[in-house]
Amino acid sequence: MSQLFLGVALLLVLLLVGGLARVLQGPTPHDRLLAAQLFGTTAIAILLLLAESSGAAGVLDVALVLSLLAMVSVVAFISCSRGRGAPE
Amino acid sequence: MTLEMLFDMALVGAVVVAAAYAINAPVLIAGVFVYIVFGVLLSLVWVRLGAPDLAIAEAAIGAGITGAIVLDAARQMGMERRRNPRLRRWPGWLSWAATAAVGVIFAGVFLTVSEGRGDLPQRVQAELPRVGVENEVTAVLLSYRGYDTWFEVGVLLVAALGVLALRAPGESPARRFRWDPPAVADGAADMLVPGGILMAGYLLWQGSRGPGGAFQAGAVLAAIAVLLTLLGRPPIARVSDRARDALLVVGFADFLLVGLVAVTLGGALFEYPPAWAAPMILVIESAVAVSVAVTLSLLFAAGGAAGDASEGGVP
Amino acid sequence: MVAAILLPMGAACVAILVRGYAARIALVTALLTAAVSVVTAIAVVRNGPLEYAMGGWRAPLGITLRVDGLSSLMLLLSASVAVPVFVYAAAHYARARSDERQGADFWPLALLLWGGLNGVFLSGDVFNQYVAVELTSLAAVALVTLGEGDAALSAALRYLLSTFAASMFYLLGVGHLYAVAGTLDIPSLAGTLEAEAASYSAAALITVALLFKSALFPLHFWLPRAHSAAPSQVSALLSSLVVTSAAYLFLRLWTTVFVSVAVPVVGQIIGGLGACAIVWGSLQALRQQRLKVMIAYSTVAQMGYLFLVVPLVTSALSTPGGGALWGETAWSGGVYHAIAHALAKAALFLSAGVIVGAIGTDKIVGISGIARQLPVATYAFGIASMSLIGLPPSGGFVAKWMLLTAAFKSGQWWWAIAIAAGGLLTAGYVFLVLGQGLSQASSDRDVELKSTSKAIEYSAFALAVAALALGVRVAEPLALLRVGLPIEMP
Amino acid sequence: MTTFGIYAVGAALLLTIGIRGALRRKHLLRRILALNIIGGGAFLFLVLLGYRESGEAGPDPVPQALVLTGIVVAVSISSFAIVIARRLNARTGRTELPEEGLD
Amino acid sequence: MSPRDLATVLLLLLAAFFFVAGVLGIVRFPDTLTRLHAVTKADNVGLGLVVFALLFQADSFLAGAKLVLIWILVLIASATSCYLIAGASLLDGDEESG
Repeated sequence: MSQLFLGVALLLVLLLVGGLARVLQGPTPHDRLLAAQLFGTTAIAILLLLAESSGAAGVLDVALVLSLLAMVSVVAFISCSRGRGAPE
Repeated sequence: MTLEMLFDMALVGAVVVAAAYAINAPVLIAGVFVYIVFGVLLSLVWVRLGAPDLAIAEAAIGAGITGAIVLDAARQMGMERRRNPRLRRWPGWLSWAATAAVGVIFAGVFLTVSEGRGDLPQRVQAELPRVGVENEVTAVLLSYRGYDTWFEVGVLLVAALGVLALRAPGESPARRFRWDPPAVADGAADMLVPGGILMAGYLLWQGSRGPGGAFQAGAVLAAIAVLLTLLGRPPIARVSDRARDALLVVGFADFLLVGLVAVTLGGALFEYPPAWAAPMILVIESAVAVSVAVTLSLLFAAGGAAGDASEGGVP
Repeated sequence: MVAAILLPMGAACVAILVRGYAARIALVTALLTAAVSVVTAIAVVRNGPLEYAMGGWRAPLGITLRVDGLSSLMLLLSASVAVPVFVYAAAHYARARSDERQGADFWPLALLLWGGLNGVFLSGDVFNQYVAVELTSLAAVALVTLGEGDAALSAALRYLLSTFAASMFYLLGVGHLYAVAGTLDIPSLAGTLEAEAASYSAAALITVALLFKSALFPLHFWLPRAHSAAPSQVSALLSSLVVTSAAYLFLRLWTTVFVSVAVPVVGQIIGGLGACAIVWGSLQALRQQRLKVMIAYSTVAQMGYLFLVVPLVTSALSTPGGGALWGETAWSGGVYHAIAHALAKAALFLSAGVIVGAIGTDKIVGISGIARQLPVATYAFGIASMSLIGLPPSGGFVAKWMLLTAAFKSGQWWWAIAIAAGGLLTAGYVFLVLGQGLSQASSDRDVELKSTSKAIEYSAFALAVAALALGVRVAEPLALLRVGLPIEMP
Repeated sequence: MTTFGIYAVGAALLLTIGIRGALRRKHLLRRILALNIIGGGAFLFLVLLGYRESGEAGPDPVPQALVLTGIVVAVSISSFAIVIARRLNARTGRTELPEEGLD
Repeated sequence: MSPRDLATVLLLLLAAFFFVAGVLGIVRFPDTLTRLHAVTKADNVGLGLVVFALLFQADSFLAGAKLVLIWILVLIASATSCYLIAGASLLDGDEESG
């Protein structure tokens, strides 16, 4: 069973590398952002699988932190280009 | 070749490819996105290598704070499409040869290193009952090498003071992002804020037994603060300058005070008596988490300068 | 001795909370810390090297602080530079109303810097040294940003990036040490390093990192900008203490941890870089038209002398009897030079600060006739220069004389050429300044001098006198230095 | 090749990529990213020291604690560097450090 | 193989399919909005399936609760992000610069 988890995790890592192409090609920043967002989810999935296959404590907490903060980068990008961070 | 190894190779490959692209991507913003992915991948590596404490820290700092800082900086410092200029001191082949040589030397040396020597891990474990925490990493950070960690909190304090010193006269270090975030984003943030605070509390409490601790908790709090800042409601603007200074310094000062209390109890500096060690460490960790959170969110919030050159120039 | 770290650090916390009283807090702390340093030195002379196990955990589990003669001298040095610099800064910020806010930012950072420096000097653990060095470096960069204008910003950034790279190399080197020895404690490391790839790699990485931080030629590129763009009181701290602390670590580690992997060729190369630094730095100083840039380049040159110690000591270690003949002389000469230079350099930057503050420019041509108007500052500049050149009876003279003796005794006469050439070139650039200053006031200065205060002028003077006194009272510092000599000379 | 070996080579590659990038790139942000990647390589090497191939003994916590400290130091330095770089950029429009001469 | 394990295997294979589809979509689809569509499928469904697959293996209530919580958090993040990206993308009219 743990081999299956690892196998799927391996597949996800490979998908991630393949998907980097979209980050690099763009063409708009939003495409890159979208791809980065997908990688966040993929990484969470990998973590869940690793947690199950290794049985190590704390791995789920890593996934929890990542999922909690998953939208920060997206909001950062959108608001940095829209909101302009004007000083007080 | 086992499946484990294939997975490790793929993961290392992904990390290396991401690192190379982060620096060399033709478009700056693409490199920055790949850099954020690099951070996430590194936290996967820490998990694989049995270091969940680091993985949590990396995830919280990378996804929450560094990501926002570099994206914001990239927005200001140009998202140019032209090939970025490089230094051309050496001819191409020579620089590649030098690069290859450096790589081979590093790899060669690293491969001669066997798994750790010495009996330090055993000693760490043997003395654990006297430390008052079960998580070995926390024990090293706050008890055995607590003095280092105190200095490290000092490093964060210096960074915060440096950023504060940079501001122009009369300028508030916290800026506001002026835009109308869609209600969806505000709503999501409203759900995440209590979630983040709970998570930080959990990590802080958990840190004495399992993966977690002051830095992780502080980083999660800071990430939530960054999110709110991005949505135009910077938490740091809510406190007075004095209160902010107090929050920045509380970790460093409290660490020192608890260390001195240990002296009055008859020990050396930072020598917590076994009976009191657990609560003392928790007191330190709570204060440190607060300072880490305020410092990191300040490092983000203070990024945009007055008289921002690109103000209004970028869509 | 732990108080030498705790006092400045604790005071920094208080100074952040009550910024209005920061200067007073800092001055009181400075005096207390200086007293602690003196007490520590006395204890070291009486009882030999001291140890303190932090957290009650003995090495290798915990971190042990150690103070021997060398550390104790360094503590004294940091105190004797910091006290006058703090007096200068306090007087400066009290007068210059425009700099009021800068003052509020200066004090906590300066106190943290001092605490970090003392942390470096007292630490007996390679990783703890790393954290302490990072604390000082970051505080130093933050202090540089207090300088004026874009030049200070870009200088600080260049400094920060260099120190960032150095920091990562250092950490990697520490990792190598842990890999080969399984401990981070310096005495335990000292005996265990074997001739294997990772040991050499550790030595190389840490060496490069420390050469970056101590600005040895050709890794000095960040220094002249950073040290000249900072406010003078900051330049004084940086140029005298911060670079010296990195060089201190270098000498400390090479004479303990890396002795077993030290190769004579490497010693010669580092000595060669030191010689290049002396010549190149002095030539650059000679070319400069701005006073503070000139003094900063002079730091590049003077750091070179410290690294001449390396070939002399390594050769002594591999020659039976060499230690007694020249090894110890070279060692003490190097340390003496570090101290004499630190005092003199702080004096130079402070007197430059007085002059620049009074005439409003730091162009060397602009200072003509300054001797009459600012006699104390000019004297301070002149006395400090004497030590820098190595004229008797200054501390610089004693140091250079010891280095020369060691060079001849070891048969490595070529280092003597560098030492002599450096002295001549130094004389060249300081006389350019002094000549200008002593010349008749030209009529082109119609601007009235801004008034300056006694405390400001005399703090520079005190430092210069200290550099001079080091040449008169030689026995005591050398005796202190000999307590717990880190190296066993054959 | 062992697991240790795979990650050791990875650490070496990260260091090499980072050093090359830091030396060849001039854009300040890229330079800061490159330095962080050097840091990643150094951290990876240290964590690897604590890794135990056999599952009996847990990993060595000491290098992990050192790396956590290292991460905090690196984050402090690089975010401070970015703040300075942005100030510089806002005031002068530069995205690079001036090449030669004292500014 | 127990029925629980069988369910896990099947769900995981299905999840893998969705992730492959998501990445293929983001690499091959012609414009931002269609790519967005692909990503949301992988995000929500792919991860959801992984979570369900692992729920069959979870040995404690806490672990199971964490899994579900992670999924919910990702759903929130994904919905918000996609909304923001879609909005920004429409506003900018897919221009190529930044």
